Amino acid sequence: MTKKINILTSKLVICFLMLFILLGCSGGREINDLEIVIGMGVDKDENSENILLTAQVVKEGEMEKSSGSGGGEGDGKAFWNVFGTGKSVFEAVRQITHKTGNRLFVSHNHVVICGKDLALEGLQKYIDFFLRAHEMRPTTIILIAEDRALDVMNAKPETEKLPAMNITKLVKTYGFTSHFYKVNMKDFASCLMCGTRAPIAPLVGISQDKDNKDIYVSGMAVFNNDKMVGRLTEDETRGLLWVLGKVESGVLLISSPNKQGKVAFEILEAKSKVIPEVKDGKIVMHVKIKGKSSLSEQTTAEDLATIEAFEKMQKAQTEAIRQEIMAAFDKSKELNADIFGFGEMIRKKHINKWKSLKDKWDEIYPTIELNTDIEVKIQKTDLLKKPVSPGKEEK
Amino acid sequence: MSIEKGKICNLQLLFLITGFVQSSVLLIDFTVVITEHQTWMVILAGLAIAIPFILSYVALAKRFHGMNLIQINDAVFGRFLGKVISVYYIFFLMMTLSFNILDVGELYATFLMPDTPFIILLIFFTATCAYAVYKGLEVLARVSHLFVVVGVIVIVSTFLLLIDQMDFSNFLPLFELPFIRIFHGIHIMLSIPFGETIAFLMIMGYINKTEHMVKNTLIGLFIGTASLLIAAVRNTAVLGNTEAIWTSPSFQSTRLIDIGTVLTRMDFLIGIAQTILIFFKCSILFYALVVAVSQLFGLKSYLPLVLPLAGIEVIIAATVFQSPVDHAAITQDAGIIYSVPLMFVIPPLSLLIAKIRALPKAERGKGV
Amino acid sequence: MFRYISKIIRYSALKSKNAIHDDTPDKNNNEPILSDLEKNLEKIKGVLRDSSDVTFHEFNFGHDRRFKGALIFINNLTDKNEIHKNILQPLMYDVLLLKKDVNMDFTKIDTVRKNLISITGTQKLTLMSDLLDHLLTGATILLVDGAKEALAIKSQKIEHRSIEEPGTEAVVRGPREGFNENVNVNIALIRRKIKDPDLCIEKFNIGERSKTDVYIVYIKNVANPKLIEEIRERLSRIKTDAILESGYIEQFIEDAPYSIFPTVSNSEKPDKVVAKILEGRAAILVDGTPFALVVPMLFIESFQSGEDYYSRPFLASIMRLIRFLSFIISALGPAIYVALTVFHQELIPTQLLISIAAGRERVPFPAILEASLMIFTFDILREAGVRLPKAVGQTVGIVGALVLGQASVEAGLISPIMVIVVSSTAIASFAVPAQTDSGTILRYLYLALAGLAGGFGVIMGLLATLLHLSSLRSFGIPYLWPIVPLNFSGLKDTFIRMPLWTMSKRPNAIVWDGSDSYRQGPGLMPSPYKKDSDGSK
Amino acid sequence: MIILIVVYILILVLNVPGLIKRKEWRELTAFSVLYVIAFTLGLLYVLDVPIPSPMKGLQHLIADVLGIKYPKH
Repeated sequence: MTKKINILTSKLVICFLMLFILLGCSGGREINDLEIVIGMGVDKDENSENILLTAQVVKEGEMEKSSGSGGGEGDGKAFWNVFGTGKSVFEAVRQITHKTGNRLFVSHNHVVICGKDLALEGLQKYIDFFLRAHEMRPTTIILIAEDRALDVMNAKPETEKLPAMNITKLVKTYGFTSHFYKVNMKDFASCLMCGTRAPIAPLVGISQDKDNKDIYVSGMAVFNNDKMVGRLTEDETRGLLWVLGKVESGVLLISSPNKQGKVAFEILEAKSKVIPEVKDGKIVMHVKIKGKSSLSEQTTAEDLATIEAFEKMQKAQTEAIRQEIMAAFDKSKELNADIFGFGEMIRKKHINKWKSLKDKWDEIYPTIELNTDIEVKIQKTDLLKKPVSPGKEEK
Repeated sequence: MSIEKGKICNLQLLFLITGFVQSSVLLIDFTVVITEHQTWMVILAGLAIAIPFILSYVALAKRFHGMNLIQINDAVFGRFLGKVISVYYIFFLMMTLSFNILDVGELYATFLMPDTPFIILLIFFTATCAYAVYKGLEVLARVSHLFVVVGVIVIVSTFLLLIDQMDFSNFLPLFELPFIRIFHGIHIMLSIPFGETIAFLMIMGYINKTEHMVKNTLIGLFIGTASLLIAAVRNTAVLGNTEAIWTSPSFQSTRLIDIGTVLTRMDFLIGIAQTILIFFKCSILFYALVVAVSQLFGLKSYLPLVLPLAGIEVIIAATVFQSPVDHAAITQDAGIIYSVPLMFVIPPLSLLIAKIRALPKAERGKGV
Repeated sequence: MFRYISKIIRYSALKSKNAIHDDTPDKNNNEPILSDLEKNLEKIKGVLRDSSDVTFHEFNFGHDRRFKGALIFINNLTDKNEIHKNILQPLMYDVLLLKKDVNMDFTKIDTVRKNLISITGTQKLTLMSDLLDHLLTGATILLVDGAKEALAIKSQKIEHRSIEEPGTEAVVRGPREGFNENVNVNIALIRRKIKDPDLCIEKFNIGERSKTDVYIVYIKNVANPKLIEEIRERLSRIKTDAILESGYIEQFIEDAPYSIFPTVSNSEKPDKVVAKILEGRAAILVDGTPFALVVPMLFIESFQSGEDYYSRPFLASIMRLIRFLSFIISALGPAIYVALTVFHQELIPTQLLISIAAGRERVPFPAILEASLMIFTFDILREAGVRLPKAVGQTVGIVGALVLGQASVEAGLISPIMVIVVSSTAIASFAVPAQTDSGTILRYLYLALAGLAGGFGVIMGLLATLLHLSSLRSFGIPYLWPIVPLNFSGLKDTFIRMPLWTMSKRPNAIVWDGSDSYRQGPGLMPSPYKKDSDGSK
Repeated sequence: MIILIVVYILILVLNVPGLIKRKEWRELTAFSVLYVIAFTLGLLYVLDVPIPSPMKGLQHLIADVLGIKYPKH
């Protein structure tokens, strides 16, 4: 019996193999036929309702060439910006196939840059495609161009061969200064869905110096619902990040204890905790920040490695952070955009009270008070104990 | 005369049940839309409510040792009514199996390989299931622990890989949704992974020793549920309030994995792991279905029925729902309501009748 | 339908086999040996009339030369010196040393044997068929006029290689000796390692024409008697005309003839075979081949090497994991490459994708074709390399490497990444010699599946393979043991090799309950010094 | 279409001779019934004839006729 089954099954296997071959199905695409898109830009088309989609396609041959044979600058750009127009993003994407001949392969799309005019008008209708299409990554980074996305895509960076890769790298390393923040599609959608929280996205621009265009990222665009309403400066952004606990590192500049120069600290670590308090209609947010920093640079000759100096500097540091936070807070009140997500925090902690607050959140938000409790410890002075100064005896 | 000649041991039962429950990781998505961030509660509540019912299945299997569901129905409800109920069960098994096959199809058609024709995926998958059923229950039971290990590794590793993207405040506020939604969610939970264990009544009769059955069933359920729980927690913590908008939150959360620049887009690997798990579940269901049908016809061997039933299942899976939207809507509604008597009424009732009529003794000679 | 066709084929095969039997000239095989020497000789000469290498030597012996005798032997199988010195000389001359009045009756074959033959290993024969059997295996037959029996005297002289290091299964540490073609030497090699009265060596004679000696070697009380009974049963079922190599036996006794996985293992190394015998397995030695079969075979055996046990456990464990990995690579390498580059490009890191794409820019073929072409070429090279004489083989290797590696890339036929994939696959496939065959077949299979349905196809193929493997049994032992079904004590020697002193039990799937299932007692972990020992520190 | 027929002939070839040889008429009957159903369904699918979905019917029965359903959330 079992033997019979064995024979039967082996025949079965053969039959199914035949079946596979008969079906000869294929949903695959050869790698040669791919137009690998690594970045996309969305702009408003000049003269109509249409949008202008820029897709940055990698030219593999060029990529290899320069890495293989070293120099050979030539005109060889390693990327090709293809444009397409359409009433919706998807239409524009398919429009592009008229130029490429192949369908765009967007699985490796790392960034989406939205033009400013589009952001002012509202992004909701444009980001749907970027979340829905199965090839798209929800981790795609979203940025807002200071002017037009197209210009950013065209800038040719020096080290990286591809502008989009360059931008990705820039955004991913926001931690060096914490002057902007990485926002991906999913985060953006999450903020947008929340209703009360204001989405933010980093701003990208180009700086023209001499004949070279450089891409830079600084500050954040603030949205109210899906419309861009303003922008945070670099310090304001860091103020925001302090509250959210997303500061990774950065330079904190204060004036030295004797007011003669500046001392720069490197932020080593920062944690935050926000406790909302709702008391008879009045909302107070208690922000607690704990952090560590190290003395990284000083411009004065005084000896800072003393207990007194440390105390003074810690106070100054705290003050500097508070200023950053308050700047961000004031800006958000001014824009009436809940960039911190205070509303969410209240909802999570005080669901019952939230129900009454929810509908008039716009009116309530400017009345919120912020209470900060900041404690940043200076941990080390790096390699030097005393400053590099000639006159030690002066002291 | 029992159709299956192989015997399975208790430990294998544990793994079979674990794997069975675990493989519903993708299916908690039906619940997520309704219960959002409270899904984890729903899973636990579902388990708590399901345990007495599942124990009643076990009690039934112990009482009628060596018999399967169809035989039990015949014994308890008599020839005619028993047959009617058995047909009901067979319909249920057929539908459940086709839904699970469809789930794989949808998984691939929506996320992984949208360019490959849908029906071909279904055929591939069902053919492999048929091969597993050909090999018999014993082989399936013997490899069950490998499936469980794969499942646990995948679920735990995705959890760990996503841990830095998790925001546990997403679980707050603890109680927000109206009760009816929670109730609905619990019902879905009860039906989809837990109630479907009714299929084990086709298998439990072949366990060589009945002593530790209760213990092993419970442990199996707990491990399986723990996996579901980890997945639910992962989804909520990672996706937050967007959880309800995705076609498949479980899948979407794994798409967010981004470690370095290399460990990205892990979704395909996760998809594969899910496929393996669903394959396991489908094979069990398919086995139960084939044995049930051949028992109903009173056959000596179930092997001739495997391929025709596979053919039927493929077509049902391909045509039963027009789209995932249909699938979700009907599953959340009629899909879980029609099976209520099968899962929560008939087994306890049979147990009761069997107790009153002191059945297994009278019927054993016929059953074995 | 297939079944009917195969039945017809089977039937015709059976018929032709019967026809052979009908034609055999020695119908009168079972006739007894007569007392008349002339008639006997006539009969034997009749049977062996076309064999020119048979010598019939008739002579008279005894004091008065009144006894007539005949020696029959095959020239090249026997040692002439031996015959002259120990058979003919005693019979014809040493007999004269006996006193005349002793007057023995040399028509009784026993008397001849006991008094005159000075060789050990003689056997009395009464049947003609036995006589022929012994004659053809190299014995010298002594016929005496008046005796109804014949005497088979062992005087074989079989040329054989000396014991050398085998070409396969080379080791860095461990015994270098290998089996050779002479089964007696092989048994001696085993006997030398197990000096245990329980070591059983059962002899079988298989093959209607080849009459090959086949031995089952096992240890009583360690091997499961059911296993031995099963082997005996399967061996005695073989009815074929010749056994030329142990592979013949393997194909007649294996459990799953349709499976691509071997369920009988083989080895050329006595130490390896002995280790397996000590685990409760049985070895089957076949005359004429250095390859001994060992049953039952487990899948994990393919990944174990004798050296694992001779060297310390740490590196051995890593090596074993590497072997598992190489098997996976060898079966799946090209399939994964094709699935990734054709179906799941999103899984490849961006930079890598770009360089793969750049490498493939000039390649005109689809990836699946490219891969199969490359693997196919490699297999050709491998086959050619094995068959050719060594010196030419090297040339082929160099040419092949150039063709495969460089020229085809430069000509734009193959992408450089494909060369890497295929060559690493090829190398990996040799890391697990026992599964090289199945790995090669699986490679094509998975490649086809990957080309058709990408990762989904591969995963379905893997599942089917897993189910197939776990349904296999080798002589009653689940093939995937101890992974399927799970056995924790068996896992000690699976993915990693635990130190020898932890593995005090023999694999419990193989030994049976009543047997001596312990290799050693517990507490053998070495420690620097013992409290009670009075030795040096 | 052709593929479907080939596959079903294969199924037939795989199963029927064994059943006949072992004289399992009951099995053969069950097999034939299911086989015919499967083949018909397959044929209908290939010919693009709409196949009624049992779940749609159930939904109709339970929600509209019996009136058991969950409220929309």
